[in-house]
Amino acid sequence: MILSLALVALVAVPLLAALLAVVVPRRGALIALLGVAGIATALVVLVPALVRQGVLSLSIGGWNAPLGITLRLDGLGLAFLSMVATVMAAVLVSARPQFAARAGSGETRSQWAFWPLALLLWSALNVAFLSRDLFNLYVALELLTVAAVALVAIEGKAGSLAAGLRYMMFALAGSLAYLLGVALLYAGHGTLDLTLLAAQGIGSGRSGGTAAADLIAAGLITAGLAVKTALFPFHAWLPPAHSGAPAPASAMLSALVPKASFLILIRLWFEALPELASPVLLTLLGALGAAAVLFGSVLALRQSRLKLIVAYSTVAQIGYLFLVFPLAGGDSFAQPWAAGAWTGAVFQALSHGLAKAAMFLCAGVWIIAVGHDRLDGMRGLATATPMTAFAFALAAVSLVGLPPSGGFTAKYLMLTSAFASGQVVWGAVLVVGGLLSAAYLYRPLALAFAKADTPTFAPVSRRLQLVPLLLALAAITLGLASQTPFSLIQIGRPASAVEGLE
Amino acid sequence: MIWASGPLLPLVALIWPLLLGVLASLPAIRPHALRLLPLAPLPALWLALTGVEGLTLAPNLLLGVMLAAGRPAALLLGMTAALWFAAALHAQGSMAGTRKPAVFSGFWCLTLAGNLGVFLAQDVVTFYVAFAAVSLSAYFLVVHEGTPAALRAGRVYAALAIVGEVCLLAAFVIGAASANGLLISDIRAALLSAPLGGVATVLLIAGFGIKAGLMPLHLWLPLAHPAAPTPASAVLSGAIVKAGIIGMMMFVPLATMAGSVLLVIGLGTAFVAALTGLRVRAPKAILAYSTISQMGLVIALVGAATQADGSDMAPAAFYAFHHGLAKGALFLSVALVALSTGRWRNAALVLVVLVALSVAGGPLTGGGLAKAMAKSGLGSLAEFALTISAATTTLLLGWFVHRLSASAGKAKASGGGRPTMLVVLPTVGLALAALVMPWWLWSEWSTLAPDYPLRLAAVWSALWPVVLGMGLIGVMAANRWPVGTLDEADPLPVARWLARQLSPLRAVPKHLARTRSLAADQIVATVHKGSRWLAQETGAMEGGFLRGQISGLAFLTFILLVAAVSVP
Amino acid sequence: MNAALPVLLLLTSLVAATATFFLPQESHRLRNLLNLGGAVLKLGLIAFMLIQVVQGTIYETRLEFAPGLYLLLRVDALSLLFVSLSAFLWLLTTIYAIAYLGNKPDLSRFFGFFSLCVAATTGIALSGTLISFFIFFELLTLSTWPLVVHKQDAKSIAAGRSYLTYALPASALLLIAIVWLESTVGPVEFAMPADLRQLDDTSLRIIFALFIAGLGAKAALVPLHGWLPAAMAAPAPVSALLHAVAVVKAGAFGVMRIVLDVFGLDLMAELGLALPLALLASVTILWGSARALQQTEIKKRLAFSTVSQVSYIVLGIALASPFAVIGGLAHLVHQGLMKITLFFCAGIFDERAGITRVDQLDGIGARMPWASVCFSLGAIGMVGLPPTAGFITKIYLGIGAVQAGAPWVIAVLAASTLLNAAYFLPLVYRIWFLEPGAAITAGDAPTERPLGLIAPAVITAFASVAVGLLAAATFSPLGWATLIAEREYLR
Amino acid sequence: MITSATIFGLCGAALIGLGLYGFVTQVHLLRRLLAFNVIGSGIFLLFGATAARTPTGATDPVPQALIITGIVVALAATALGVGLVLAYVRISGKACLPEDADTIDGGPHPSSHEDPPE
Repeated sequence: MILSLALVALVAVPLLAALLAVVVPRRGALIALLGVAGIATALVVLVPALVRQGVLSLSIGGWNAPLGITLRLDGLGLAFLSMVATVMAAVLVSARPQFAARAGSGETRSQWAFWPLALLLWSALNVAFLSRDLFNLYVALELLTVAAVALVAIEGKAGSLAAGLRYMMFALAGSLAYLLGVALLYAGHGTLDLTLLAAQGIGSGRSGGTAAADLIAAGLITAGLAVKTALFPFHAWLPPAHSGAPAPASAMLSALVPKASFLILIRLWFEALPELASPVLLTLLGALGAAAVLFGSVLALRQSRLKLIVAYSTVAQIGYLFLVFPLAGGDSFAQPWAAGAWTGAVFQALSHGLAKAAMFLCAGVWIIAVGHDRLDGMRGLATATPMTAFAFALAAVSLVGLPPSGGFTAKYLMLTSAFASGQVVWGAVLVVGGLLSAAYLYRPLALAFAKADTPTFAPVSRRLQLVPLLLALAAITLGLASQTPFSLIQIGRPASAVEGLE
Repeated sequence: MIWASGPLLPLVALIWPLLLGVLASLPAIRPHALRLLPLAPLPALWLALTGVEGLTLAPNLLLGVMLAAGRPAALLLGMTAALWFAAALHAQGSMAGTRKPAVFSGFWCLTLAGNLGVFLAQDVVTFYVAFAAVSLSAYFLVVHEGTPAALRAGRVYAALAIVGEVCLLAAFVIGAASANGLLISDIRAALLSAPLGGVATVLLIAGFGIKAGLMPLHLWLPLAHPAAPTPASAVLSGAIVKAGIIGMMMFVPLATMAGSVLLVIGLGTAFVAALTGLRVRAPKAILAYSTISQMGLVIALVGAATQADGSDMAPAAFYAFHHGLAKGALFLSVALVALSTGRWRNAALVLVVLVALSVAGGPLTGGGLAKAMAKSGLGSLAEFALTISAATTTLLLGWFVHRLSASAGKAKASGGGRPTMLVVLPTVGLALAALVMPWWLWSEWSTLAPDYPLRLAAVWSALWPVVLGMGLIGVMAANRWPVGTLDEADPLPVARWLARQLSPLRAVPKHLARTRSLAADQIVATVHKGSRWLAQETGAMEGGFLRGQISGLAFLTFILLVAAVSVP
Repeated sequence: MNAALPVLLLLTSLVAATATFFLPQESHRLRNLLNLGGAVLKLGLIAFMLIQVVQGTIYETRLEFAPGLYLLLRVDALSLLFVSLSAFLWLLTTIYAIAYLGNKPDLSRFFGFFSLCVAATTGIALSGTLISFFIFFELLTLSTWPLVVHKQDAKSIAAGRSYLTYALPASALLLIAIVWLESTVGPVEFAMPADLRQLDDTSLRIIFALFIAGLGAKAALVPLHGWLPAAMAAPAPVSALLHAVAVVKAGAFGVMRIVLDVFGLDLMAELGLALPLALLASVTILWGSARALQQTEIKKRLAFSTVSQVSYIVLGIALASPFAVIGGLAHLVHQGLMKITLFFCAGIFDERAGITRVDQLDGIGARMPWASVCFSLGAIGMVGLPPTAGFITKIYLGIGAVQAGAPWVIAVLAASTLLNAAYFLPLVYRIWFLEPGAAITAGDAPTERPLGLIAPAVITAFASVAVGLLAAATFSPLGWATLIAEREYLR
Repeated sequence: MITSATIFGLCGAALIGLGLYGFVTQVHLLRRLLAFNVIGSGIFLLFGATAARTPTGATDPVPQALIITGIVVALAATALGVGLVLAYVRISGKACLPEDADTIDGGPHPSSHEDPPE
C-alpha cells in the first residue's frame, strides 16, 4: 500500500505542486520545496523495497495494460529518478533568489511561471521514467516538451522566444514522428506496452517475418526520440535554447530533458524490439553519436559564451550515450561486455546530468557576478568565487571523464567494452571526445583562474555557490561509490548477463 | 651494524684531515685556519713510518670502503704526507695574511685526504672518491689567488680534471662489471680478459695520464703551477700528480701492450717536455715542465714494470718518491729565494742547485740512486734514453736556476735578507730528505748491492750525462739563452690549434636551440591549425542544421534509414 | 589494522588537503599545523611500515568501485621507496613553502592542492593495480594544475595550459593502454603479474608503447618534455614538487611499475622492448643536457637538467641488469634529493635577491653562503661527482650497462656527465669566484632567513651527500633499492 | 476490397503528407503550427482506422481513448505555440525564425548565437 502510494507520489506530487503553485502565487518556492520533500520521501521508501523485491509495478485503479496506466519501477528508472530528484532539488534551491517574488514588488510573469513549469517538467520526467506504455510515454514527452519550451522562452526576449519556438518546431516534428510510429505499431500488434511488445518478439522468427510497418514504425519512433534527445544532426535547436534560458532552467533543460527520450530509446531497443536491432542500425546510431561527440566538441571550442560552450558540450555528451547501441545492442547484448557498456551508458547519463546541472548553475553564479556570460569577462572569477570555480572544475572532471568521477566510471566501462568487443573505433571516439571536452572546458577555467584586470564583481550568496559544488561533488561521488548504483541499475535489467566484466 | 673493522689507523689518517677541514670552517677558527694544516698529514705520516698490516673495512661507507697500505703505496704515502707537512709549514710563513684562509685550508685538507686516499684504497669506489677529491679540490688551491691568470688556469685544470674523472669512471665501471666486484686487484685481473678491457685500458691511461701530466694531456700543469700559491704548487707537483702514477701502477693490466705504450709515451714525454720547458720563462712554469718530464720517466718505468709481470713497481715508486721530495723542495725554494736577499739568497740558490742535481740524477745524490735503481730494470735502449734524459733534465733545471736567480726578490728591506724560519726549515728539510732518504731506504728497496751507487761505473754513468747537460747549459748561456719565447699561459701551439678546430662545436648548442621545435611542438601546432579549420567548417554546417528544410530532409532520411537498416 | 594503514597513509595528506581548503587566509597557524602535522604523521607511519616491510609484512586494502574496477592499496618495498621519498620531501617542502610564501594571497588554495598532490602521489606509490594507478595519476595531474598556475599571471596560465596539453592526451593514451590490456587479460595487479601472453606480440608492443607515451609525458621523456621547462613559471615550492616530490617522479615510477610488474623483465627481453626504451632514455638524457646548456634562466636550466636526470631512472630499468635496476631505483630518491636542493636554492636566490638568470649569480656565494653551499652540493651531485648520491647512481648504471651487454650506455653516461659539468660547474664558478654584478647592490644585502627557507635546503643538500657516503648502509636508498630488487625482480 | 477503414487510413496518410510538406517548406511560424495540426489530424485519422482492424471485427476502444488524449495534448501544444508566436512577433516584428529570415526578405540576419542573454 505504502509502496503504491510512493509510486504514485512520484508522479502526483510534482503535478499537484505545479497546480498549487499556479493557484497560490508568490509561494512558488515554498511549494517547490515541499515537492522536493515529497519526492525525497517517496524515493527513500522505494529504494529498499526495490532492492528487496525487485521490480515494482502498479496498475492505477486496477486497470491493466493495454487500457490502464501501469507504473513500473526498475533499477534503471530509479537511478534516473534519483538523479532527477537531486538535480531538481538543487535547481529549485538555487532558483529561489531569482524567481521568488520579493516583498513589496509585484510578481513578474517569469517569477509566477517558473515554479509550475519546473514542477510540471519534473512530473513529466518521472512519468517518462516510470511508464511502460508507448502512448503514455508520448504524453509524458509532450508534457515535457511544453514545459521545456515554456521555460526556454520564460524571459520573453526575442532571442529566447526564437530559441523556444525553434525548439518547439523540432520537438513537434519529433512528437509527430513518434506518434505516427506508435500508431503503426499499434496497428500491427495491438498493444503499446513495452513488455507485451517484447513478448511478441518483433523481428525474430517467432513473429513470422518482419512487417514493413514495423520497420517504418521503429524508424519513426527512433527519429522522433533522436530529435528530442538532440542527437546529431538534429541538435541545432539545443544550444540556443539551453543557453538562452535562465541558468536554473538551462540546468534542467540540459541535464534532464534529453535523458527522458534517451531512456525511452534504450527501453525501446533493448527491451521491446531487441531482435529488430540489426548491426547496421546499431552502427548507424553509434556513428551519429560519434559525430555528435566530435561535432559538438569542436563547436564548443568555437564559442565565446560560457553557456553556449556548456550547451554544445551537452550535444557532445549525448553523443556518448548513443555509443551504447553498437557496444551493447543487438546480438552483442548477450556478450559479457554488454553489461559494462550498457551500465556505462547509464552512468554517463547520470553523471552528465549531475555535472551539467552543476555547470549551468555555476554559469548562473557567474552571470550574477559579472552580468553576462561572455568569456572575456571571466578573468578573476576564481579568486572572487572560489567555490564556484572549484565546482565548475569538478564538474569538468566528470564531463571529461577523469577519475575519480561518475564520468570516468562510465567511460572506463564503455572503453573496456569497446576493446573487449574489438570495436576499437568507438573507444577512440570516447578518448578523443574526452580530450576535446578537456580542451573546451579548459578555456573558461583558465580564464577564471587568470588575474582580473578590474576585479569588481557583484557579490553572490554562499548558498548559491554551494549548490553547484554539491552537485559536482555528487557527480564525483558517483564515481567513487559506484558499486551501489551499479548493482541498483541492474535490477530489472532484461535478459542479459548481469555479472559484468571479468 | 658494524662501522669499521681491522686496523683503524688508515681510516683515521683519512678522516682526520677532513675533520680539520670542517674545523677550519668554524667562524672562530677561520682567520687562523692555516695553523691547522701541519697537523693534517701527521696520522698518515705515522702510518707510513710504522706500517700497518691487514685490511681496514668500513662496510657502510660508500659501497664498502677497503683500505690497506701496500708496499709501493706506503712509500709514496710517506712521501706525500711528509711533503704536505713541509708545505703546510711553509704556508705558515709564505702565505701569512693571505685571502680566505679558511677556504684555502678547508680544501687543502680535502685535497690531502684524497691524496692519501688514493694510496690506501683497495676498492675501486674508494679509490675513485679519493681520486676525485684530490683532483677536484685541488682546483681551489690553483685558483686561490683569484687573479685572472689563476682563474684561467683553474678553468683549464677543472675541464681536464672532469674529463679525466669521466674517463676513469667509465673504465672503472667496465672493470667492476667484468670483475663482478669492486676490489682493485680483481678488476686489474678481469680487464685482461674482459671484452671491453682494451677500451677500459685506454680510458685508464687517459684518465691517469691527465693527472700525471702525460703528454699531450699535460696542458694544465704549466698553467696551474705558476698560478697557485707556492706551497700548493709544491704539493701539486710533488704529491698530487702521483695520484695518477699510483693509479697506473694499480690498474693498468699486466703483460699487455699497455706497458709498452706507457714506456714509449713516457719516454717521449720526458724529452719533449724537457725541451718545451726551455721555451717558458717563469721559474715555476719551468719546474712544471720538469715535473712533466720526470713524470714521463716514472710512467715509462711503470710501463716497463707493467710490460713484465708487474711485480716490480719498486723502481718506479722509488723514483717517484725521490721526485716528490725533490720537486717539493724546488718549488718551496722558489719562495725561499724570492723572500731572501744577500747571502741568504745565495745560500738558497746553492741549495736549489744541489736539489736540481739530485733531480737530474747526479752521482751520489738521492736522485742518482733512484736513477740507478731505475736503470737496472730496463732494456738497453730504454736505459740509454733514461741516461740521456739526465742531460736534458740538467739543461732544463739549469735554465730554471738561471731564471730563478734572475727573478726579482720580494723580501722586505729589513731583517738582513733572512727569510722566516717557517719558510727555510721545510725547504731545507725537504731538500735534505730528497738527497739523503734514498740512501737510507736503498737497502730495503733495491735489489742491487748496498755499495752499488758508490762503484765507479755507477758514478760514471750518472756523471757523464750531467756533465753533458752542463756543457749544453754553457753553450746556451754563451748564446744568451736563445729560448724562452713561449707564453706560459699558452703552453702548446697544439692546444691553440685544437681549440681552433673545436671552436665550431661551440655553435652546436646554438644550432640545437634553433631546431628546438621538436616533433611534439610541431604536432601541437598542426593540431591547433587543424582544429581552427575544423571549427570554421563545422560552424558553417551548424548554420545549415538550424534550417527547417535541411533538418527536415535529414529527419526524413533518418526515418527511412532506420527502417531500411532494421531489416534483420 | 594492516588493512587500515595504507588508507591512513593516504588520509594523512587527504584530510590535510580537504581541511585546508576551507581555512580562511588569515589562519596561518592552523593551516601550518594541519600541513606539517599531516606530513609528520605520514613520516611516522612510513617509518613504522619500513621496519615491518623489511620483516616481510605486506599491507593491502581493497576498495570496490564497480565490477572489474577497484582500488587496491598495497604497501610493498617499492611503494615504500617512493612514498618515503615523497613524504620526507613533502615535509621539507611544506616548511619551505610556508617560509617562501609568507603572507601571499590564496594560501589555503595553495596548501590545499599541495597536500592533494601529495595524497595523489601517495596513492600512486601505493597503487596495487593498473587502474588504481591511473586514478591517482589523473588526480595528480588535476591537483597540480592549480599549483602551476598559482601566480595567475599570463606566464603561469600558459605554463598550466602547456602542462595539460601534454598531460591529458598522455593520460588518454595511458587509459587506452590499460583498457586494451585489461580487456583481454582482466584486471592487472602488480603483485600478481597477469599472463600477458594471451595477447599477440604486436599488440603487446603497441600497448607498451602506449604505456611509455602515457607515462613519458609526466616523466618528461623527449619529445614529451616540453611542459616541464615552461612550468618553471610556478613558485619555487611547486617546482620542487614537480621535479622532485611528485609529478616527474610519478611518471618514472609508473615506468618502473610497467616494466617490472606488468610486463616483467623477461617479457621485455623477449619482445625486444628493452633496447628501444634504453635508447629513448639515452636520447632524453643527452637532449636534456644539451638543452640545459643553452638556458640562461636558472630554473629553466634546472628543468632541462631534470629532463635528463629522470631518464637515468628509466635507463636503469630498461637495461634490466641487476646493477642497473638497483641504480635506477635508487636514483628515484637520489635525483629527488639533489634536484629539490637546487630548486630550494634557486627559489631563495629568486625570492631574496631577485636572481633568476645565470649571469646574476656572480658573487652571490659571499652574501648567501648557505644557499650557495647547498646549491653547489646539489650541482656536483648532479654532475655525479663523488661522494654524492649522483655518483652512486652513475657507478651502478655504468656497471649495470656492462652487465646488460650495452656498453654504449657508458658513453652516454660519460657524455651526460661532461654536459652536466658544463652547465652546472659554471654556475658554481660564478657563485664563488666572480665579483658581484649590479644585480646585488651592497645596500640591500640579501638574507637567507627565515630559517624555514634555508633549513630544508641544508637538510636535503646534506642528505644528498649522506646517501652517497653511506650508500652501503641497509636503510640508504641504495640499500633499500637492493632489497627491492633482490626481493622482487632479480630472483 | 476497399473498406471504410482503408479510406480513413489513406486520407490520414494524405493529410500527413500534405502537412509534412508544409511543415518542412514553410518558414512562417503560424503556417508551421497549422501544418503541425494537419499532420496531427492525419495521424489521428490513421490511428482511428486501426481500431477496425481487430481480429474479432469488433471496434477496438483503445485507439479512441488515445486519440482523444492526443487531441488534448496537441491542443495544449498548439496553444503554447500560438502564444509564443504572438509574443515573438510582438517583440521582433518577424513571424519566422532568424535563420529562415533570408528566405523571406533575402537579407542576412545575425545568428542567434551572438545574442546576449540578458
